[in-house]
Amino acid sequence: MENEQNRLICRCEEITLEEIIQAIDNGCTSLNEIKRYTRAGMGLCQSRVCSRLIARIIAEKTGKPLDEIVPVTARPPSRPVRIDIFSPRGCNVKNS
Amino acid sequence: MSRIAEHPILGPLKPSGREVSILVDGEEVIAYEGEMIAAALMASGRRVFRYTEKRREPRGLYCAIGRCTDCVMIVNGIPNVRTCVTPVEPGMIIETQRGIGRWGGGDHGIH
Amino acid sequence: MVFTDVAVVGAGPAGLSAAIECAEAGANVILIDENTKPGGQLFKQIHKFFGSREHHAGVRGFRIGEELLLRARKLDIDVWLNCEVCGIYGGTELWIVKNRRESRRLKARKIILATGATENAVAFSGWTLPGVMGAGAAQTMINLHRVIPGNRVVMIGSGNVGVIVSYQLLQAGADVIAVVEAAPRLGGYGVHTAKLRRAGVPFFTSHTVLEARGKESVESVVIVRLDEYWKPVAGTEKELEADTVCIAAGLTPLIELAMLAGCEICFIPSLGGHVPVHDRRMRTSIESIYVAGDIAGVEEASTAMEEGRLSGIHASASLGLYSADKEEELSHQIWERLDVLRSGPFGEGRRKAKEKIISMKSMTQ
Amino acid sequence: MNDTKKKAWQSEGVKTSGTPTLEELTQTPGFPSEEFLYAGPVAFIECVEKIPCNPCETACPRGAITIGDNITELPMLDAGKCTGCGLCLPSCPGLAIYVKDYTFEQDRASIIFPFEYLPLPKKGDIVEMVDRFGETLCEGEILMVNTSSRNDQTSLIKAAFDKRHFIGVVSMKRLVT
Repeated sequence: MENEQNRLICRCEEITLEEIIQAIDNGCTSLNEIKRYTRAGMGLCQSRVCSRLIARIIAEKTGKPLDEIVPVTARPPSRPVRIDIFSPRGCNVKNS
Repeated sequence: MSRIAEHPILGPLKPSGREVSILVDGEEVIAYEGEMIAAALMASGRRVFRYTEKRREPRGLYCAIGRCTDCVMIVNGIPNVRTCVTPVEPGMIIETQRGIGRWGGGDHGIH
Repeated sequence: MVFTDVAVVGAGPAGLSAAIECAEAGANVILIDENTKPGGQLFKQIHKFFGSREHHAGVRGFRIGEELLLRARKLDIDVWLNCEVCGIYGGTELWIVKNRRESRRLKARKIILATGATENAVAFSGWTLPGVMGAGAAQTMINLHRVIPGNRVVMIGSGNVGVIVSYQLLQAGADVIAVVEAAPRLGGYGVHTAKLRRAGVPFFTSHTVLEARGKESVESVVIVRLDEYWKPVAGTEKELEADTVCIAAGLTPLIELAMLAGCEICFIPSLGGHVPVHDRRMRTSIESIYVAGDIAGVEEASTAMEEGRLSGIHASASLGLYSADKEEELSHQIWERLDVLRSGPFGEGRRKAKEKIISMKSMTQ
Repeated sequence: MNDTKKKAWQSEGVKTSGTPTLEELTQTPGFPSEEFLYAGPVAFIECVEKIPCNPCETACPRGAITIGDNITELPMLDAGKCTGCGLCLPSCPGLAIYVKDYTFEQDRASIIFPFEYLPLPKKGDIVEMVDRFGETLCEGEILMVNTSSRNDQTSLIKAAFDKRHFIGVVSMKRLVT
């Protein structure tokens, strides 16, 4: 069995339990902070898969109640889009 | 990992479109036009869709509805295409994605 | 920029029902969905629904979906498919990306968010191996795409999703070799668990998956017994030969768009976590935005459809399409049905949780 | 059923083993009372948890099943009115009803049960009859396979089996292709 600490929590950015715990030990107590500190939740899925797992780890480690661990700040685009969508020609670019 | 030809509730398989040929890592795979790429790949027995950037670990289908982005592959030269929500088109060229993938496809030598 | 009376985001059971109500009330409605087909997760529900006979009980989920689509077509509802809502501004404007390459703007007097929920994960060792997937993912594969995702399946979670998908995996021709439940008691309806049990599927209560093993994909699964503190008991590990692990650990409401819009949220564990605060009319803290279905608290398709109708009726009434009396009459009928669906040992908790949300809304106003 | 198994069946319940115990069943108002159990064809409604559901009530043309206005109540069977016609079987979304007849033959009882797997058995086939745990108890002879479209893909299967296993048998083992 792989090392427990080496277990992945964030699938997209490949962030381990150990890295999340380290972030908490270094003072992170929110999903936003963990995201910025470790990149967990910053990948393509935008924390849809791991945010709940990380919230539980924060709660366990810090005693912070789950209701106070709010989801990461939502920002547009709320779905992964291609960067050319922002170019003035964006809507004309054909799928190459 | 095979197609469900007969189903007790849904009846016989009604393909989403005509049989077409796609190229998966250079091998011909017969798929139905309009079905999701991930379905065609799993029906052909393929479960590994990509290898991750850091750990170089295999990944495959996880959520099947376009949310988790774990099933991304290089499709017609475009990396990070969610195969579970992208329909098959005839002649599609699909490649196992390594790491963050490369535009234009092809192996970029991390494996 | 396109203008409409009501924009409904998400064409699942709640969104479809909401759009139908709006159209029947005479509103211009645009129904938006990111998928290539409408229906959300309803078309993979191939079992017969519970409920009262007058309201679809005994009818298979996908047939209810077909019926809703037919009604939507008859009402000539404008359905925008392949459209991802990427932003929401000022409570009335949507930024939509169509076919992943075309930006569109849509301004609606009212917006109904029916974005559904997403499956929760369990991060055991090896959970990123191909072959480990959400139970809903397996259900999508077998019932929509008609492909078996694996031949020997270990199901994590005995709630209704876990047991229903297990049964449907058997129907698809796969073997479910174990249903593993961390709690000491099974979560799903007894009639569902009994169906599995008489088909020879064993249940392991107070057990969890410790590890999925395999090189390129799952080859075996190690399960372990949990003590009363939910800690693994050393020496109770069992290695099962399996090629697939399905995770049915509950759902979390997809509230991003509500958060983007600035809707107030609250935390209700029994409804899946953070949900937008809403009133009996399904209206959020932002006057022009309504919610319906799993985004407003994870329940079932049958309640989602009723909530969708509720949001549609009230959004239409707020546009002046119904008199106050008519609005109240229609709303009352739906609430009666919702109260029935939220009764009994399984539903009572959800009814109370819903009341809690609604009381929050009235306090903030 | 061997002794350990029997014990397990008696000590566990629907919330732990997945299937109700005989005690849970006999306390359920849909389970025929002793008086009607062996008296002829009768419905067994193994609905032991209050869930909001009532299609079985109106499915019965003789009014033998009562739930009432509060649809969360358990279905109550008036076994005296039940003829064992089986019309309630496909109406149950939980597939929790079957009809058994202890008086079918001298040595054999019969059962009609809902079945939603492929392949289906054919009339005359010999199959394995199973108990609530999926364990094979005895052989069964298929007497009828009803795939009426009215039942929306829930097939009804009638089989005859050794009446010594009357209480235990609830279904048949799935067939493999």
